[in-house]
Amino acid sequence: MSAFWLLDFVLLALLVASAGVVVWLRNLNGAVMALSAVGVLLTVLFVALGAPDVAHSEVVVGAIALPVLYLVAIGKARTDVTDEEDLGERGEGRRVRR
Amino acid sequence: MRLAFVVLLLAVGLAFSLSGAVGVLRMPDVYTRAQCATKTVTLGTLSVLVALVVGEGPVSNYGGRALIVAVLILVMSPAASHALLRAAYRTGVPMWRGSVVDEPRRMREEQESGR
Amino acid sequence: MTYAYLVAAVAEIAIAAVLVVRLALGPSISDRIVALNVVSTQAMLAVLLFAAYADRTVYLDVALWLASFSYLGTIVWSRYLERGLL
Amino acid sequence: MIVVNYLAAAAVFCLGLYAVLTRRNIIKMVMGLSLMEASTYLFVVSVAYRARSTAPVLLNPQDGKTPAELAKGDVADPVLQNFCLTAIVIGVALTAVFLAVAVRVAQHYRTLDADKVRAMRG
Repeated sequence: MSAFWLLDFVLLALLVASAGVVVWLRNLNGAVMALSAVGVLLTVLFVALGAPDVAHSEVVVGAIALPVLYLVAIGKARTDVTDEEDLGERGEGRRVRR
Repeated sequence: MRLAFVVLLLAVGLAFSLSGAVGVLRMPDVYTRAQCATKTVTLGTLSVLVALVVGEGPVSNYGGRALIVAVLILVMSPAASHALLRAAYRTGVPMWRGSVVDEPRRMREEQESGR
Repeated sequence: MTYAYLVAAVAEIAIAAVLVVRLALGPSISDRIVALNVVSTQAMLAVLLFAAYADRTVYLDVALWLASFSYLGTIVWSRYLERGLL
Repeated sequence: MIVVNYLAAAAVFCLGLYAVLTRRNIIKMVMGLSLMEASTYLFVVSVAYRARSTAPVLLNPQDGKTPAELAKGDVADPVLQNFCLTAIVIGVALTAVFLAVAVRVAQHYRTLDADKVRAMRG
């Protein structure tokens, strides 16, 4: 087992852990951050597996575009959903009025 | 000889990155965490990039790209950290109990008491 | 020398494992953004070191994109925290 | 050794399926779908990889190198990587459509809970 497979295995373990964090977190904003971490780790994995073009599109889509889409959707849903329990934001530091 | 320099710089960079990661894990509030993340990880990153420049030569593809990334990190990292922490302060993320200096709050209170 | 690069890449990714813990249990979203930023930086270093190990210049662009987009993403998310994205 | 990649892809797929089946928040369900997409990309790129292969980009080698030296014996399968590229682009459009549907549900029913939406539907 060479060091390349060690890199592969560490990346896979982190990928599965980040996916577990996405499922486990109740806070929607935190889950979006974990999804972005999944995109970043998948990018390194694609480079290690010899697919730099796929890694290009994955870093743009998985690490930036997809979280921004989710954040826009959460922000638009927040204006309509009054129940904060629903968005999983009970323990968050909410916006300070000033 | 060059190999020894490269390995030494890689080891220094890894040590700084590890200390920054442990600081992010163990510090008590978001401001000290971001301080660890900015200073320590920037130093670790720069050490590894200098190792690439030493190992591959500054005019090769790898060394040149490492220099571009180094300039990018030196410019962008403080700006991003500052924007993030200003947003965190304005959204009311609490400070650690033991922290002693809160300049914006002190200035605001002085303004209100003087009026 | 190239093997040292590969070992360093493995170590950078192993350091990122510490940050995923902070990403999982950070109390506020700012902690998670800080951890995610450092994870992106470590991933960028790993890509750069892997490109030097594999001796392919094609991989280098990915590292550049990853670095620039991680900091851009941090600025975008701080703007989202402060004023809302729309 | 590449079998571990397949197992990890299966694990991420099962996590996404679990999120879709058990979570009540609609946006969390869409996140589960994104995880399933990510596992599909990982699986396809792992199928394209062969032992000790490199990227199938051999045009414009740097000075003093031939394309055969760049390949070092073997390259990964470019056809499956192109499939994966197309799947990523389609996947982000699919996620955008799902999120638009979720925002419409939130505007219409004033909640994001799938069970409450079903109850209000009657």
